[in-house]
Amino acid sequence: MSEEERKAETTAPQAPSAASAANRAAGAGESGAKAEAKPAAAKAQAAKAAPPDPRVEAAKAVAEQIKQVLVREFGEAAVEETGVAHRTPMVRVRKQDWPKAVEFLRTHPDWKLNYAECMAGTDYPDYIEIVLYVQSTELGHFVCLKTRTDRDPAEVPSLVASHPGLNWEEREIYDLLGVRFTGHPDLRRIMMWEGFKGHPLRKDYREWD
Amino acid sequence: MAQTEETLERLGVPADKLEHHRLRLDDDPDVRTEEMLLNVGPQHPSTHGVFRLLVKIRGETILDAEPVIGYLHRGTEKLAEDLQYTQIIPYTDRLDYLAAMLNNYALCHTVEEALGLEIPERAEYLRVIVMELQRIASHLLFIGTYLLDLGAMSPFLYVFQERERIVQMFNKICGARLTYNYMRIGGVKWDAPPGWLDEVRAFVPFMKERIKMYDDLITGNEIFLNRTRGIGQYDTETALKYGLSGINLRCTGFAWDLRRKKPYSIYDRFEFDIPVGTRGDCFDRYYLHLLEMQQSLRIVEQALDQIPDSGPVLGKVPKLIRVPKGEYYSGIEGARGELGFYIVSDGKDKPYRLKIRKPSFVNLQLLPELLRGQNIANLIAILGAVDIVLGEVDA
Amino acid sequence: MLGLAWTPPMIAFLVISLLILVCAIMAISFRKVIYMALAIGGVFLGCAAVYILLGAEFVGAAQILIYAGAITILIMFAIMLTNHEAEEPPAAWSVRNIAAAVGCVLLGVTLYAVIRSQSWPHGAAGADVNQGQSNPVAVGLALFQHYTVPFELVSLLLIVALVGAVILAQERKEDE
Amino acid sequence: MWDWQNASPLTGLNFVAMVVGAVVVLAIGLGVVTYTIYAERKVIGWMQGRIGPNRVGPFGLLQSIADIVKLLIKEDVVPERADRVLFLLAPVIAFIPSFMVLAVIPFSARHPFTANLAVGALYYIALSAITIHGVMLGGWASNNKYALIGGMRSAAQMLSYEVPLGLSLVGVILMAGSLNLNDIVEAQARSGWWYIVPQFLGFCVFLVAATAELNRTPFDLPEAESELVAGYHVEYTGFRFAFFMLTEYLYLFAMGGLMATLFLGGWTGPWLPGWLWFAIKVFAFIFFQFWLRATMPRIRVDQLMSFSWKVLLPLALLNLVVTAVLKAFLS
Repeated sequence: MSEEERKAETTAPQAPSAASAANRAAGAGESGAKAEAKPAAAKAQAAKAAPPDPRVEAAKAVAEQIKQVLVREFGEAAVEETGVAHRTPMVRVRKQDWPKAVEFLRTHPDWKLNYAECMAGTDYPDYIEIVLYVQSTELGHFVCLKTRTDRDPAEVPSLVASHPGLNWEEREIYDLLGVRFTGHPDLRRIMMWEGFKGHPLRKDYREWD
Repeated sequence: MAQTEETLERLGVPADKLEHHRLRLDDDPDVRTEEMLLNVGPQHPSTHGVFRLLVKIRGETILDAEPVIGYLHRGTEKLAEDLQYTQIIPYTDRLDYLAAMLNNYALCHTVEEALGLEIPERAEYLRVIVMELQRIASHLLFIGTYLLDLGAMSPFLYVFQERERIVQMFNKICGARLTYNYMRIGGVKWDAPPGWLDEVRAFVPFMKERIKMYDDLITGNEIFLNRTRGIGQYDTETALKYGLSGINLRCTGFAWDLRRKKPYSIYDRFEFDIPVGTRGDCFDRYYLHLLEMQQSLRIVEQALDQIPDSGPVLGKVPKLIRVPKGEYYSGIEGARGELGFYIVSDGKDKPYRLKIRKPSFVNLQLLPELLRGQNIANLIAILGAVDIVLGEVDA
Repeated sequence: MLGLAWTPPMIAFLVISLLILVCAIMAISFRKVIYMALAIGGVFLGCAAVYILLGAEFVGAAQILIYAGAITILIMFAIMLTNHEAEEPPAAWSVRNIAAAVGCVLLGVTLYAVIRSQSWPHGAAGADVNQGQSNPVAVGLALFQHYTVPFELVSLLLIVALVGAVILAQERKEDE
Repeated sequence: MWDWQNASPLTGLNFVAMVVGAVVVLAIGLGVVTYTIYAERKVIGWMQGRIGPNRVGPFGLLQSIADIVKLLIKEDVVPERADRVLFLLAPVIAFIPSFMVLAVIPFSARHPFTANLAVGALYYIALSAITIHGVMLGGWASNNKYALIGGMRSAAQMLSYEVPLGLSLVGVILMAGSLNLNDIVEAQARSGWWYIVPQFLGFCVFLVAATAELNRTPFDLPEAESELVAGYHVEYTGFRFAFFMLTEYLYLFAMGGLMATLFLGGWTGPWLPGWLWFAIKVFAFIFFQFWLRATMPRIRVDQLMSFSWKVLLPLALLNLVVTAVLKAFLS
């Protein structure tokens, strides 16, 4: 990645990224994407209204493709939202279909999202969101999958069956955010001690209650 | 060490709280087993920190194991929610305290990605140099402690000699020996002092010599081979399922290095190889550390040749960093695997949510699988080779 | 006094004998198995001391090596590796115990009578039973010159026992 | 000078002389142990590129003494759930034989404090087996799992290695025709070569088995600090702990003496006085042990056992057979 490109992009949230998997997925050559990114970013500086970043657009397209695949398998209601998380294709799946969808994408020959990189939970005012960044080591896709649950009771089906490596991540989310993962083989607190009250990463957690 | 349950009983912990542990002894009164629960840790010389491993053993064979963590939990993620982005950097130093530079960078990198910042050329090179030196220092310590775990005392003291040189160089560049707080969003805090780069240049051949020495001293040792060959073996599929990263993944022969697979910073300008193992056993994991140090030296050498002589080291960064609303994740190749930061921003100067993808934490999960059916002496060999840093596991 | 010659060896013998008896009584009266094993070790050591006192230091050293060392360790191993009640039930007077006690007393009386009725070779002090050779040499010569065939037979028997033990252990391992 | 060695040991003056001799040997033993520990720390420090003790006294010479004083004035802690009697007894059981074996080591040609025992070599092997009881009971009585495993390992290891150790001696005994350590030294002097040359195989077996018997690297499993924290003496403090350490280092010294006696011609050697030759040979052994400790990782417990039974024992037997056959043909 050359230096001039960096100079071209300073404000818009579209820093020169690593070879985004999304680009490859969309078939857009990396260099091509960059070449387009330059004038795009330059314009972005001139006029505040940022024209669409091609990489973001590509990611959106990928998200749409995933949605197609999932809808074909699980029905229209399974996918609640598609979009983009920064420059990563994002698909939000209905809670009930969450493990099935993840497992489906893990084995799907076109996607093979076999490597769970990061799982996180975030407490929003009205819901808790579980985010899973998955990578296909073979095909290079990098996708952000999401699901949502109510805050109370917070309950999401567990992914441990398809990704055993998420065992502790789910325990951590249970511990710190209070999301109960149904079907988890060993759902106990992991960071806090047994008998600890509350879930500290919730926004409404107060220590001295 | 009395049995856990007994201890808890004696301390007056009610019986229903004993649910705390998954492992329990077969308390069928008719079956007289020789099973016992052994607490390895939380204070144990080979757990590399405050880490407890509850193992169920029969004789010296491990039937099952349960890692118990959280003794070092400081709630970094929660703390970060009340800190401005620059203020978070010192906290990252304390995650994997053996590779603080890499942690610094991982956070800065994610924020820079989010902001789309321009990083000055010289800063990028300085970052790469300190990161690779840090990787060497961290790998050195792995080799030392691993050999110490296996009962060889000297390598542990040898590695500190080289590490000391690296730490001294870090001290010169940022004034700290362990928690550097060197990187800033948009560059690095200080330029290299005069003569510093020459010092690094002089270090490279010295380090190459020493790597050769370790290779001679350790790699061919019959006892060492006997204790690590074929121990703690797993295949690529298992590694991917468990989300392992770094050397724990590469030892299975799977060339997955984020510096190549998702190049960040200026790693695409350097020539280096991704050493991979062949069997996925403890020996491979040890040996990859040696090989990776060589590759890191190669990168340092190239960076020293390419680095511009002068220039700014901190880009144009607003005083108050506000990350645009959105979600950002980026991972880098840390010393122990993929070190990622996931940031949810609501457009303020503090993250709404910060999640750290901690390589040690993820890598440690495979441990019970590896330990089942092993001899208790292999426990240490396997645990040591997973290469955890408890500051990171517990965050 | 008491018809004994109060020479130092005799005093030593009496002290050692007393120790052996005390250890033996402790061995059967302790409630904890591990203490019993330790007391038996004491008995073995005492016997070794008696051998040495009699000038048979080779037998004494062998006694320490094999009985006080190896056998006692094996007993302790067996005790530590197996589950057992830490406390044995207290002894009670039952018909069986009384019968055993009577039997023991009778056995003691018989042994005493037999020993006393024998006429023991009363070698003068310093009698050269070894024909001028040191103890181990004499033992070796006796074993290989006069008792070659019995010695070899015993060796064979022991090897058969060893092989048998190995086979038994092997079979049990396969069962598991 | 009375010939007290051949006199009856239980007459008045000789008894006093024996007590005095024992005290002197104990003092020598303690002195040697003190400075063996100091030397170990210095030598390993040097091998590892650091300084070693240098604060207490000139060159840190008083370091070990300071450590001993510290250990002696420490509180004697007995764990609450330990078997009190055995816990207190175990260091004693371990220590006494380690001191007793020194009785037969011939320190020099004129050996006023060495028992001229006809079964010296056997005596050594027999008594060192008693120490295992102390180690094992100490581990068991601590009521600590690490200590128990350490004690068990220790006992298993010492028992297994006693067999090849004993067999490796037999070759030497066959050549010398005596179990008496003094006779063995003299036989070497007469034959004109140290037994390390004709008994080289036996020497190798002895060296490995002795290292294992001493629980030193790479066979230091009983006290593997990275696995068992410190093995059988993990619960011991103060002077009871010191007793275990003392036992270990006394055996190191005694084993060095045994090796020097059996394989390196004991006190014999040109020019220098006998005791100095003996000291040099013993220290060579001790230095070798330090060297091993600075170099080797630890062997695994199952490998340790199979090594004893499958490698050392056959080698020792081979050595025995070859020696016997050669002796039969040559004489």
